[in-house]
Amino acid sequence: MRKNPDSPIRQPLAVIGVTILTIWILIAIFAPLIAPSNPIAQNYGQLLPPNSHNWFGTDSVGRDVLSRVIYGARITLPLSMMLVILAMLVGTVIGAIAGYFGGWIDAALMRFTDVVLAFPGIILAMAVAAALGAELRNAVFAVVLVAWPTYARLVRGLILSSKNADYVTSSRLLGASTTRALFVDLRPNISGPVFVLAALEAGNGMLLLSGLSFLGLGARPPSAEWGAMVSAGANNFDKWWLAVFPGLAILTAVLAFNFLGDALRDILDPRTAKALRE
Amino acid sequence: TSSSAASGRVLVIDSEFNHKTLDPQREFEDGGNMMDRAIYDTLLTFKGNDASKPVPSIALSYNSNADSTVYTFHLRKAARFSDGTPLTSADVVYSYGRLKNIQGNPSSLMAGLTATAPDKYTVIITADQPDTAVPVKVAGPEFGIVNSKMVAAHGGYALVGADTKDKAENFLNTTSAGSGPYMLSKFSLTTEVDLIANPKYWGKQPAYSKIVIRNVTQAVQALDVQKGVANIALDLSPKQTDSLSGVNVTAGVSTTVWFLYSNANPTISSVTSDPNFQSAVRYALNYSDLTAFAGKGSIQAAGIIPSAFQGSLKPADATKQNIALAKADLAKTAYKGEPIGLRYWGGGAWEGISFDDFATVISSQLAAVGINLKLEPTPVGDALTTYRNGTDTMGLWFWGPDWPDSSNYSQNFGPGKKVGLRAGWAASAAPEITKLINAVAIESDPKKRAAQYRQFQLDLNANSPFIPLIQSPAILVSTKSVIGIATNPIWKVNLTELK
Amino acid sequence: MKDLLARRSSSEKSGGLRGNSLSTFVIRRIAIGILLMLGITLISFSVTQLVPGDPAALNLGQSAMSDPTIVAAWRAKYGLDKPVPEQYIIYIDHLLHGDLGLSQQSRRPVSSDLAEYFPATLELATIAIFFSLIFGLLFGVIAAITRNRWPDQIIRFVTLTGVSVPTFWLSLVFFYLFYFKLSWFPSNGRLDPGTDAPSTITGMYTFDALFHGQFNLCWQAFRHLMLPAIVLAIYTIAVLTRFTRASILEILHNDYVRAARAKGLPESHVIRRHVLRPALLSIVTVAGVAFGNLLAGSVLVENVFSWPGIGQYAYRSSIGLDLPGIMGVSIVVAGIFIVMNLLVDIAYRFIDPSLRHG
Amino acid sequence: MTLLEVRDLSVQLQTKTGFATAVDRLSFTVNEGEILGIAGESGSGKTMTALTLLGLLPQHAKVSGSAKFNGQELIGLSSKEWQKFRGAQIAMVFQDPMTSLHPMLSIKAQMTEHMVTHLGISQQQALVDAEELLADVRIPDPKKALNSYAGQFSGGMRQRICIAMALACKPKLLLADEPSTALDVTVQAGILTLLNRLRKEHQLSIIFITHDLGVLSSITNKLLVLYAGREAESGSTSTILQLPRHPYTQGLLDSLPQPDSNEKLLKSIAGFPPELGKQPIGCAFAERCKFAAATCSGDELLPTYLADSHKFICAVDPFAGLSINQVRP
Amino acid sequence: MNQAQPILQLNNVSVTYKRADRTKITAVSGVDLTLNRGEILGLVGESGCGKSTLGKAAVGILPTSAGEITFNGKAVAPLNSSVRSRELLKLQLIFQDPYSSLNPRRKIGDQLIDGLLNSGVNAEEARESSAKLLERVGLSRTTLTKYTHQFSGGQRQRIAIARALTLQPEVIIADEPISALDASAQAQVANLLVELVQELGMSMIFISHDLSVVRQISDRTAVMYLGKMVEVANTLEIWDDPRHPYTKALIKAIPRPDGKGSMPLELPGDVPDPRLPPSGCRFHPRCPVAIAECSVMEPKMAPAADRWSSCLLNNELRKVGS
Ligand SMILES: Nc1ncnc2c1ncn2[C@@H]1O[C@H](COP(=O)(O)OP(=O)(O)OP(=O)(O)O)[C@@H](O)[C@H]1O
Ligand SMILES: Nc1ncnc2c1ncn2[C@@H]1O[C@H](COP(=O)(O)OP(=O)(O)OP(=O)(O)O)[C@@H](O)[C@H]1O
Ligand SMILES: [Mg+2]
Ligand SMILES: [Mg+2]
Repeated sequence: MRKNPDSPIRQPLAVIGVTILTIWILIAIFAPLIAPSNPIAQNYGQLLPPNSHNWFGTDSVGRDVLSRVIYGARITLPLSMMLVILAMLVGTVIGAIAGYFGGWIDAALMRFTDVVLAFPGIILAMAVAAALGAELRNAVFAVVLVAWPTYARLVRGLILSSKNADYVTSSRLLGASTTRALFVDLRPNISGPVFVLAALEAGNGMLLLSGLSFLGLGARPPSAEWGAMVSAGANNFDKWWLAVFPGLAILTAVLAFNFLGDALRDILDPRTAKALRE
Repeated sequence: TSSSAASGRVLVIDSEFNHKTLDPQREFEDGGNMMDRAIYDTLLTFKGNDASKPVPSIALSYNSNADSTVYTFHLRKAARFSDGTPLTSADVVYSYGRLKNIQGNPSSLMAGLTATAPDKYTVIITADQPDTAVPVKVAGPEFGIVNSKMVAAHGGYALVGADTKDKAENFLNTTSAGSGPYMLSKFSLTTEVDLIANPKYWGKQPAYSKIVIRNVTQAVQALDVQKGVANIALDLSPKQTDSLSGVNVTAGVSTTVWFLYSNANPTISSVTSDPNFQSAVRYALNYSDLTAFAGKGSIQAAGIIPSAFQGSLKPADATKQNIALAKADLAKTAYKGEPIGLRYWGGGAWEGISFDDFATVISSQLAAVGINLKLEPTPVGDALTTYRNGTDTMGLWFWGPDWPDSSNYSQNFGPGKKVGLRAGWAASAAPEITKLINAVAIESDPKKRAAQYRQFQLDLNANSPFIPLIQSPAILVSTKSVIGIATNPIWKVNLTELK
Repeated sequence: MKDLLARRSSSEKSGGLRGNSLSTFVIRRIAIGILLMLGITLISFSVTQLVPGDPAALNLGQSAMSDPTIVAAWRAKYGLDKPVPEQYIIYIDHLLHGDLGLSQQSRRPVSSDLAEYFPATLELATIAIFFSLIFGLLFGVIAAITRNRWPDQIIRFVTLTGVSVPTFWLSLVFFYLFYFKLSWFPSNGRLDPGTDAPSTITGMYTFDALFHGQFNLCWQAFRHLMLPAIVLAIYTIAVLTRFTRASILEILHNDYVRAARAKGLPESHVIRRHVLRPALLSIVTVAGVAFGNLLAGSVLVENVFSWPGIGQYAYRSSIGLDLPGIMGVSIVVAGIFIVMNLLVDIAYRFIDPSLRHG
Repeated sequence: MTLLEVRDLSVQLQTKTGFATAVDRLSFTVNEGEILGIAGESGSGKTMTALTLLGLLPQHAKVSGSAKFNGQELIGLSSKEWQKFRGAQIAMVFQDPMTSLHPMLSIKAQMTEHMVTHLGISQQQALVDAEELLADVRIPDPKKALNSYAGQFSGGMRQRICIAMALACKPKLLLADEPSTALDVTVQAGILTLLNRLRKEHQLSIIFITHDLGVLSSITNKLLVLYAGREAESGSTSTILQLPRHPYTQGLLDSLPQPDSNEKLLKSIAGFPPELGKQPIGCAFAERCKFAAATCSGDELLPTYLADSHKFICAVDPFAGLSINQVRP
Repeated sequence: MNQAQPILQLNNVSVTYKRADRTKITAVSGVDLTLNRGEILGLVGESGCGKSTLGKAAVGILPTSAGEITFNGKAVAPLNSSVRSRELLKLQLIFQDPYSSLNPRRKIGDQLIDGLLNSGVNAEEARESSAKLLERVGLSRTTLTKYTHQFSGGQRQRIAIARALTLQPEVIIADEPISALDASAQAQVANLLVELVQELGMSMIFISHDLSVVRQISDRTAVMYLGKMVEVANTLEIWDDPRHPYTKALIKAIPRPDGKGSMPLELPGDVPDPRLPPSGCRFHPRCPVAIAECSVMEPKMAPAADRWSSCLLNNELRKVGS
């Protein structure tokens, strides 16, 4: 008996997630209008604690931290999106090829995926980012490099599990080529989980990216990237406002993605949700 | 493992480690200098924050010939190594030979010098060319005197070929083979170095029986010293110190000179090699804002030679901001506002000054006269590579002296010299300056030398790729219990002087 | 949490476990592990070839760099003067002899560097996984039992926050609060300044001190461990909580749980025997992977806490373009990860009777 | 003697759109040693009725009415009190033997855990008893079976183990929810034979739930036909199967393959049962009933009582007064 | 049955599965079966005896390891990566599970028109004819724009049937199409299939483990045991006069809803592991009338006869065998 009566869709989280994300996106778009001052204007004064003029205080070269956090959204959000899309594309293509062709192609691709997965992610990303040179572009590349296997695994799994599904066989019996059957029948089954995974991964990607920036392997000052801003704060513990506000910015943005992804996963039917968890 | 430290006072120092070894003939960073200074004695040394007047240490006296090519040192007879062996001229010759032949980072200090020992307590240093810097050089911890028998017994080698045959580094990282007031009791490149008082020290016992030097980030240093967990914090910047409470702040000016260069090689950039452009940059900068940015203790670098050394320029000689002049000079160039790359050590900081922040400040100042910089923060390895290859259009760097003498600058910042080449400044570029450099090298009269150094710097300020910016502040933060603390550009702080 | 599980390679899924005898299974898994290790060396080697900068420039001083014979000698010492494929083959050859090369930064064998730093990370990760398991299981069980009621909602919110918080930032915040402001925990480092480490057995100070009966020292080491371990554990606690909740709920849906209830067993008995036991099985597998992740994930935490572990070592190696160092860390961490997976799979076979008898 | 007396039992379940009535004012009794069959299409509330009698309804379900077991009211018991009944007095066998045994616990553990709890006997004693029970349900080599796991048995064997497990604490009432539906006919016959024998030997009362009237015919004394959560007809098995009065019972019987018919087609009931929560007022079957009249949608339909406690609820009663041959030619 | 014209023929067909642990199972071994034009053939047997395997092999989903299958005289090519040939599109399968045979994430309409689009019909026409088919199976045309989760098991099975019918097949193999349904839905779906077969002039193999349904709707009945065919005959003959002891046991196990309280008869023992089939007659370990010979001699079928059973005790077979 297939009944799924008690899985009320917990929408509130999704709503919160979407709301926070929307706010951040609006902030990013309208940063020049919202920010109280130029994020790179300096006054060489002291590091000022939050005050009525600089709500989030100022940094070591006298820039307004609030304005920098606001402008930071223009760096972090688009990059996280880009990173997720790239990882999703690469992973999906590789997973699809592996799942579709099977045999030695599958074996080879999956071994390769396994190797990347067995590689400690942050260490690989760190090594790649350092080797290519500390630049945001390279950090994004490094994160994509460690992020794609998750998608490849998911997509391959989904294809394999539905490749022999009765409804695919039915399509084949009705004269569909393997490719068409897989494309028409599996695309809708794959896109849902992949997008949910993307929502969940966006948060992880953002964390990894800002982590690299924190270590000085990603964005570099004067860029107002949040991770880099936290690292500036890390040099001045007493000036807590330097690290706290950009850190909260990262936290809320990642949280929004995770809320969204988590709620979406619940909406998916249990079987694909399980595939996602694995 | 060490004996218990319970018998005496313990001093805890927070430092951002940069030593790579404690083998005195290999060590080249100031963090290691501080430790080696406490473990190894040198013929001469410096007192307090003065790094220009050598005073007696193992050598009670010395003299030189008229053209500064032969120096004779007379050693004290009471000096003993920590194992009790007497220190003799043979140990000095061995150590210096080792320094020269290992061909490690500091071996260039021995270039052109030869040490000999006519008797047990006399050492003669002969220079191929006149070298007035020998007394200050031998005060450097690289010239630390090691127990030659002990080191030789543990793989040490001091003759030609030592670069492959010397195997004593690891030994020297675990055991002290020196005659200084402290001995090494724990070694690490990353966590903690412990020194304990040398019970057989030939001089007066130091005030602390144990010194713990821990690798701690700047930010944490500020917390530790306030909580009294550490007695001294070595790496705080002026901005980090202004909100500290309950601590002593010893501020001085360091001998580190920060400078900007604008590549003089036309094949690298037709813009930056234009003297008018270089001049525009020079006058566009607001030097008082730069020192304000660097914080208390920092001063404008009037010339490339830091204020502590012979022949340094007076503040009055320093370049002053002149926007009109800068704009006029810029107008004479073909520059159209295209972005000019400025390379620096991304994420790097030195003496509390962050490269990133510094570059940000400079770029916004230059932007005011219409010079548009493209900041190129680069990991230190890559940045050093392109810097040393002379391929960067502009660069922001600092120079700390290899030995505390003005000759270190004239020998590096001239046309065709090491740093000159990095800035694309060919040997043929400025014949008068080259002539001046050659003259000062053999001048033995200190007064005349000083005048020549000043002229050298004025020439650089008038026409060279180099733009001296600031001397960074030297700050030591300590708990109230620490007495006798002084900043020193060679070894940050002389541990043996602390009370 | 999917990325945790994703790191379990496909061949390790339980499907592949059935049928074969234990020895063929173990042999096959070891063979795959070796293959993976080879892949790891290849990838890390390729990464180090990306480097545009000059490692020699970084590791030699300014004046030494200007002397071409010194530079050439340095390159020869690290084998950098040979063609790339040959460098790789030489590396593998050395690796097979247990030689990970010389670190260009510390100028010591990478293996002795790792031997020094690895125990610190291992100790940190061990305590962290310990915290994670205790709290992850506890919260997970509570959340599952109170499904969709307020305790579950709170736990859900907290764990989502836990997986969203940037570790490096949390480290800063915790350190400032709990060390500086509240003085609950000691400052950086593994021991108080000037304290001598217990003589080495495992290199993990708490265990070594305990072994030597130095209880004060053990306590001191533990206090130093606590704060970084807590920060490090937070992500894993969150992940394990969510995973535990999900697996328990999945099991609660099974008919056999209803059947157990229908037998009139006390609810606590049903949860313990019929639900937790199978749930533990899957949690064990995740915990194994999580442990591997903790080892690697310590990079950011170690950086803030100046913890002298392999995370710091990896970071310094990356920054300093120390190729042997990077490769050494990667190979060791990946190797542990692969071994962990192998152990988990074997453990799985032992724990699950239906696999043993099936 | 009456063992179980159910009066006006209703169950409401939470759905996305609110509470919906899954079981609607059911009343029935089960005497000692009697087998009551509950029949009905999928979704008619059979399982919910059984679960109510064990207090195992989904969390948010609302129950009203009364169910007296040996004179003791079951509805409203606390979970502690339920535990005393479950397994000990009332036991249940579930539909799918493949999923109702725990895959990771040995048969031994699953057989004995509730014996120890309910009977207060030692583990050793429980093991001895368990072996006997397995032999009783005809499991070959019971000793070996005790040390095995569910995965090592076929579906029929598992169902026998489930039955042995249900009987371990000598309950008075056994709820069998489609215990043979998932099995082959040959195996099903074995299970039916077994239950029939156990009923006689243990003086067991059974509520046997299935949609297969054939199965009910062979094993039950009494029958309760449900439609959309409501009673359609009840009475003794032979009466109902031979002379059903409710058009739904009639339809169900007709839709079974007829052993002697030469007709190619089966006689099916047109249409589909109403969804949960969408049962119409009046007769829920009216929209599929070929005899439906205006009176069928009256709000309170009264049951008709016949001899032999035969009862049905139909406003039209199209088969009134007909003989068996006329109803089922 | 006057002059039977075979449309689907299976000659000596075996199908082997490879398990993950590399052991082999011969799920169907040496089966001969003929489906005649316009006929409904019932295929019955206990769970795991190979009914589905046979059905899937017959339409080409599973490759055979021996024997041959012909449809309309042409060999049925196993399904590989290329598109199925046009003739084979007339041979369709309906799956047992109405939940897995439709894609939960695609609109029903899109799934229905697939087959038509593949064979070149334009989308408009395809939609129209799909709507008609839906109406024929008793569902409204609004079904086209819905998803499967909005339907009950019986309704889904109707949709699956409609889907299989889009290309006007000549032969339908229905793999337990009604087992997952309850009594009244079973009758509805079985009726629907019979009506459609008659209306559209199709032939059908109706796989079921419920002998009583098969008895009512099929013309001939084939009984399988552990991968082998044990008896094939006209349905009424089999019902009235089963010759194989296994067929007899199957019939006796059917409960009768006559209200007389008669117990069905049990067939003791389980179906053996197909990896290690018993020697001789595969049924002998469970056979109530087995004799010593049964465990060594494998009974042979007489494929030519229109009524055959493979039992050593069967007189006719003995005659053929001796
Ligand atoms: N946990 C639940 N929450 C809400 N509704 C439920 C739940 N379980 C079952 N239902 C619904 O309650 C109604 C009665 O279900 P029940 O399981 O009693 O039917 P049944 O007669 O046993 O059917 P079947 O023959 O399919 O087992 C159905 O409509 C079903 O969808
Ligand atoms: N994909 C497969 N791989 C391995 N063995 C299989 C596979 N599918 C079926 N089998 C085995 O082949 C045998 C026949 O299976 P099949 O599904 O044909 O039986 P069936 O008669 O259709 O049974 P049911 O009535 O349960 O549907 C069984 O023993 C089964 O375990
Ligand atoms: Mg039910
Ligand atoms: Mg089947």
